[in-house]
Amino acid sequence: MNFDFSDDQKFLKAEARKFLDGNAPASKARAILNDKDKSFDENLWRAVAAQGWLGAAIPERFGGLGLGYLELCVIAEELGRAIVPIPFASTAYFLAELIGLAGDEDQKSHILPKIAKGEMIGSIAVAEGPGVLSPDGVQTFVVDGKLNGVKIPVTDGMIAHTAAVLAYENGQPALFLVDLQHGSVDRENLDTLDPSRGAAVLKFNDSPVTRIGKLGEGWKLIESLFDRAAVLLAFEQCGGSDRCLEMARSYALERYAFGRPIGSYQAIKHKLADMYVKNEVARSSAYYGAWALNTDAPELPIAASAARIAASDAFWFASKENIQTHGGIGFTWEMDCHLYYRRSHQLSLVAGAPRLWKERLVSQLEKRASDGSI
Amino acid sequence: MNFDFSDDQKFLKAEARKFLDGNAPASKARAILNDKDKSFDENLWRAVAAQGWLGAAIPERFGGLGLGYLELCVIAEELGRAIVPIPFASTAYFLAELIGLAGDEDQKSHILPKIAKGEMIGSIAVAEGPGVLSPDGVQTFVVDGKLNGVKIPVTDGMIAHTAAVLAYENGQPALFLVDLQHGSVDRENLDTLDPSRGAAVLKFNDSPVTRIGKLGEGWKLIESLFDRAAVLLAFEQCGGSDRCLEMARSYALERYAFGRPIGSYQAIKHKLADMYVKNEVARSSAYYGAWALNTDAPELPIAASAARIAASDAFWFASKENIQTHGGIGFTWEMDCHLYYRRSHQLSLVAGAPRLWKERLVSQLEKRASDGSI
Amino acid sequence: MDFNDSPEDAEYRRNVRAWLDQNVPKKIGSTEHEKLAAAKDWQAKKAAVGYGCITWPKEWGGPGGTAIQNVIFTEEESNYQVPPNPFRIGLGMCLPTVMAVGDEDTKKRFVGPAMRGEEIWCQLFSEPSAGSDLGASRTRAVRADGKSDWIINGQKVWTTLAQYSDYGIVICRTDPNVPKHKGLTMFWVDMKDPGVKVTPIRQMSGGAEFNEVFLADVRVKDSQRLGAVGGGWKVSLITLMTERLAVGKLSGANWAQFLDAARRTPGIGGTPALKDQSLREKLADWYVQDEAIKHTRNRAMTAISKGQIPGPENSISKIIAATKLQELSHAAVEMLDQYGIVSGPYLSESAGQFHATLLTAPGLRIAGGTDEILRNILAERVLGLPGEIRVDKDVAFRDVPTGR
Amino acid sequence: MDFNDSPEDAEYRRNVRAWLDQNVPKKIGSTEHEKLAAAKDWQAKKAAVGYGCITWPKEWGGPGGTAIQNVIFTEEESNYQVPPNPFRIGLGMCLPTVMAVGDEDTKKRFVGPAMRGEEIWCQLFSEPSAGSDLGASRTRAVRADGKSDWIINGQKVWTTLAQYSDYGIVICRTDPNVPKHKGLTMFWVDMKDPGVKVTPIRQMSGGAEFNEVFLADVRVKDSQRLGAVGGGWKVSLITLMTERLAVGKLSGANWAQFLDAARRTPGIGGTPALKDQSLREKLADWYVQDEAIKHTRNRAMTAISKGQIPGPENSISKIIAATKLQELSHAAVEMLDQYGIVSGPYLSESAGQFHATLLTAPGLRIAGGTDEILRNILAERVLGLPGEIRVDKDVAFRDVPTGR
Repeated sequence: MNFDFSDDQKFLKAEARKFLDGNAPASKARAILNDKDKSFDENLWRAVAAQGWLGAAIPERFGGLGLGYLELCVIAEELGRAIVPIPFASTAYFLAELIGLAGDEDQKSHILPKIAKGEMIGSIAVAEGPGVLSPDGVQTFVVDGKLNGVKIPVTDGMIAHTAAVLAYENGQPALFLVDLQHGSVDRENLDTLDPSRGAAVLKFNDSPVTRIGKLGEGWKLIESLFDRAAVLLAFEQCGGSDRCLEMARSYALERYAFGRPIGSYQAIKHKLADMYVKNEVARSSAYYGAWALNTDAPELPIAASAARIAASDAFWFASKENIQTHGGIGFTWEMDCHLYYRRSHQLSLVAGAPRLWKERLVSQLEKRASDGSI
Repeated sequence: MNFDFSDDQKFLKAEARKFLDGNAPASKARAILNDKDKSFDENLWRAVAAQGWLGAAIPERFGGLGLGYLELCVIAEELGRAIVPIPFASTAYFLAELIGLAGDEDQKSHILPKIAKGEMIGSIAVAEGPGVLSPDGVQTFVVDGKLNGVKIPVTDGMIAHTAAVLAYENGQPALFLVDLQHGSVDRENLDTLDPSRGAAVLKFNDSPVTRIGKLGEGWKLIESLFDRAAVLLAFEQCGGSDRCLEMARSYALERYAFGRPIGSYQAIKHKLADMYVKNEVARSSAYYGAWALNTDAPELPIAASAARIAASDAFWFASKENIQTHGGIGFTWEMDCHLYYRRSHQLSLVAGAPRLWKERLVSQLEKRASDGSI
Repeated sequence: MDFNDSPEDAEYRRNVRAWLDQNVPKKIGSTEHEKLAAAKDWQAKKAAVGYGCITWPKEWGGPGGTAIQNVIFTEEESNYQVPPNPFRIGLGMCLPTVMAVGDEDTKKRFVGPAMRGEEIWCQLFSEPSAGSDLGASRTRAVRADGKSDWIINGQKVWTTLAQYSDYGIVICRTDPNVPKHKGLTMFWVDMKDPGVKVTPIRQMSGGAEFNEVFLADVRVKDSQRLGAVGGGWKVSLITLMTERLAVGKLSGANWAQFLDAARRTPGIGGTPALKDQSLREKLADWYVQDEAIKHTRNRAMTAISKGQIPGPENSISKIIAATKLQELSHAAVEMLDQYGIVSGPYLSESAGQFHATLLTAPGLRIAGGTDEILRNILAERVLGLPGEIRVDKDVAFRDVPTGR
Repeated sequence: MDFNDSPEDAEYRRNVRAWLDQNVPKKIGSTEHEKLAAAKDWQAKKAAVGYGCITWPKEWGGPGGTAIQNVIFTEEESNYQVPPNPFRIGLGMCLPTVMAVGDEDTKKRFVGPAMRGEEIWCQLFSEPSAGSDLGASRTRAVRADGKSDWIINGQKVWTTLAQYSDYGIVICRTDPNVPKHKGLTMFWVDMKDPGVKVTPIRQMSGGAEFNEVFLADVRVKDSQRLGAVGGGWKVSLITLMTERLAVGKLSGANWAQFLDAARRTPGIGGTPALKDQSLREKLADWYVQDEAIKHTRNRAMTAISKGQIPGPENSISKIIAATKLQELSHAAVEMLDQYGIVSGPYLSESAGQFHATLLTAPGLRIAGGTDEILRNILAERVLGLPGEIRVDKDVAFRDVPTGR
């Protein structure tokens, strides 16, 4: 029994932190927030790509480092801690994972090396407006290899080279690859709650596509893909919420009221203890998700759901109570607190809201209960 | 604008408290709890009846005091504070209210004077087992004036003289009066979570009945009746949760840890502040319910729902955190804390669980939203 | 228990309504300048007929009305589109303080113009290192050499309306060698003094309703002192006490907007989100809280109308409302699912309100007393639990430990 | 990251399993007396082959096994019906303390018999006015006139297993004239001494797992002292430290039982309650919490197996689990609607468990460290936030303010 990362993985994590401490302070996210015209930090993106992290879980024969998912998880945690303003998740957790999961040899050898080198930014286009997308709600169609429809919002849609799009062909759902630089694709920038992570409306007008995976298996594929992404996102969320606790703790020790540190008052002590408990719940759940992802265990859907639920809850709590701990200065634009508050929403929504994952989890538990396997 | 009780009503409340402080200490409820053979305190019941409180809202021509609902509300609050082990609610809030609401002249003149004098204990028999009773679930039928079926649980069913029973006649729901002393009625004692308030299983075998109100209006009548009872029960709950706060406060001032009162630690201060806030939310909601009940306002269903939701939440919170504030001694049998913890469940379940009332409230709000009246 | 007006109050309401119908300004203007001018005109008009400061005594030019009359006027006025109100801090807090401790000349000079909307006031209390702990104010006032004048230096923060204000009341440390509460003194300052610099504070929501105010060698006469030297703490308690009288309502998205949005948003399984029992239960809770705040205020008004002083109602309401606004807006954004990240013009008006509330709610839990301070107030003042152990009470202010 | 046993651990597990198959007792008995005898036999049998105290060093008759081997044995043993375990306090806390501070004679006399299940121990720490605040113990030990013996008088409370115990370790005040933590001394006492009286405490649930222990003129030799005179506080920290090693799991109704009950209980509108999205969300939360506790324990075991000392995992788990048990059982009872008031034989087995949990959960939030104390521990020991301001540290114990 060994429920921990290896020393090599911990070393990679420490190196990643060192690199990001130097190259990705919160001011990078703030700069994107302040600049209406930018939705990511291109220099940081290149620097991160140069570390090879995008290819951490991509096999060596496709130009990756071929390390594995546990390595990608520790990197994700550090990226989340630094709330990097780059399209890492869209590219590595979504597009690369999708290709690895269901792409054919041709798609793999075409796309994965580019991703590993940082030459291709990916994105995933599923949503078509407010609320939960149901099979009946999809209004994006492929006929004769041409895609028509509107996807909104598409995270990183303004800067991505390639999108994977959920659409119907012959009345059956599937995922399709689209070159977003093709003239048939209209992109419009969307303002976002977390402006350090941009998004777009994508309009497809007879855009040429190629299918990934089998026709009819689009929903199943999205679910498998989202399970995998959920684990990786959970590590980003853990990194973010741990950072919030650190910020709150430092401030509580430095800030005095009535002649003593505010961290000496139980209202603050217990608030931070609650943060710590939630963060540990998130961490333990994420670890189990990492194990399931790495071993391709049948427990993955349940483990991924639990990881996502716990991590979303922890980051929301930590980001809002971090502001509260800071008092007046906490809700000013100049402090970093709100960057994390915004990012906590970005991460908890980008792969579907936690309440959908609770539903997914309980459906699975119900199934297991009917099987008598609990 | 006058959103308060009158001086007369406050005087009545003060008198009720004085009476109950002398005649109904918590030891009365404890004695019933400790005595398997008793499910109410008969002496206390007679003493309360002698005060005339059972008839507070019964018109004078039927032997009541004819005071009104605001007076009954202040009495209810004091009864709840003293967690009296008597069938006051079943008799005054349910049976008397039902007769007043839908009884014919004959029923009124037969039953109300007996209730006002304390000669008749009433009960209401709706539930037929675990979970929410739906129209399809009712398995109690009246044919040719004879009732057959089983009701479980019926609060005060062992000691009541008369029950109002929800049953179907000719495929239509209605409420029926049954003499529980009739030989055709089998009663079996039920153990309860709050043994200071007893209950029974009632089995009806061709038991003779008379109908209250119109055939087909049973559900509507139950809803109106429960709205009225909900307001009165909310006052009992307010009384109980205020008492829990008082107990917690006294203990927090008297009990020392690490050389100072535990009430000087923010963990306890803020817990008690939260209790206070919830209790005030419950009180304000109950007052509005009292106004709606007293003026027979169309807002009653909404006001009653809000009162019941707020009061149930407050009493549950206050009763559990009162135990927590007491620490080790709080969960011993000898302390009164658990009497309130038990009673909080009895009161929040006896007229249907709070989650049903939330549903009822939102249905009403939806209706008003469709009407454009919000 | 009765929600109707008494006959006298009903008549008052009729008069108010008739007057408003006749007198509400047709034009408010669009620029900040125009709006300010319209606000001043409106206040002057109200003051002329006794609606300016309804509860103020006749002695000071008020009509000496009741708290209920004030509520009635506010209720009726809220049915009209009227100019913004930049006088609330001055009339609600600063001038009552001036009336309580100012000398006759000061009162004569300032009360009338403020009531008539001719001069705007702000309150210079909070500082970067004195937020919840107002008694730790560090802004210094020292005697000018050999004169009775004072020179003020320091920085204030979270000052509402400072950019429009003509005058402000400012709490200063005049003696750092005595315990903190004993070395404070209150003054009024001219906000147009060249030593006063006002800078807006940008909040996380993007808005900037508050200001930093820098005071550099601001010279004031000793006659600008409000209360005794070293008596500033007591004076500030008067100011803060009057704050409790103000009927505050936090603004933000409400349950009705949530219900409306839930009806139109697809939920789990494609049916409207409003079918979701979890959201329905939350809606019920929010409705109950909103109504309870309203009824709690009605109970307070009843008490005030019977001559009682206001209790902790505002603290209760603020604790409930601020948290509720944060939870409601968070749930609403989550209800939009992936679309919840979208901001700006692609959002419906209601979704836009949820986003705005999500970003203002953190401030609401802090400004005007944090959740934690308010719980302490309820625990100590209402429940009578012991105060915090104070390490800063009996030492000279200069020796009190400080962080940043 | 790997959930499988190492080859060595896998072999250990095989051996354990084979041994258990052969040796688990066929009969446990039904009376308390029979069960106790069966428990003693079982412990003796385990001790004889090195499964009695797996991690104890060879020096003291243990096999010197690893923490993981201990977990493996516990896991495997839990698959069998074995006698109850009245040794956990003695072997988990008392004897480790004896081994740490006792003299050679004491260790030789007691360690072996305890390990072999021949003698049962309890821990006499808490007192009516010293619960969370163990350092405030008032049970007095004074020197017998002119002798080196001690006479103990006082009352202990919340003593688990006292009624079965042969010996106990007791913390006493030997000097009330020095600050509280400096005047305590630890002893062992013979629980069969005529001055020791054990009375069960009835809990709100009806159960009585704890006792009050009255000590009246209990005479002990100075050789029964554990550690220095005045060193009792330090010794108690050793005892409590070993407690943190114990793998504790709070018992009560769980999410799977809730799911099962929700499937069979009519909900709003007559469909099964399990269709209710609000209950589904709660179920998801409870499942996540339960699993997180399990995984947190696995992380701790991994750390221990790498030679690290256990961290705050038990505090985290207890805070989550106790609150969850209370909320889950409350929700389950509410799900039954009016039927939720029913107790006793009319309840299904699962509903009975919910009721039982509802009545034991309040105690779980208190016993073994209240929610509030555990949060303080996490805040201070893990996060390094300041300790509470102590008014009782530098004064003589007799002068520390007390309430009831």
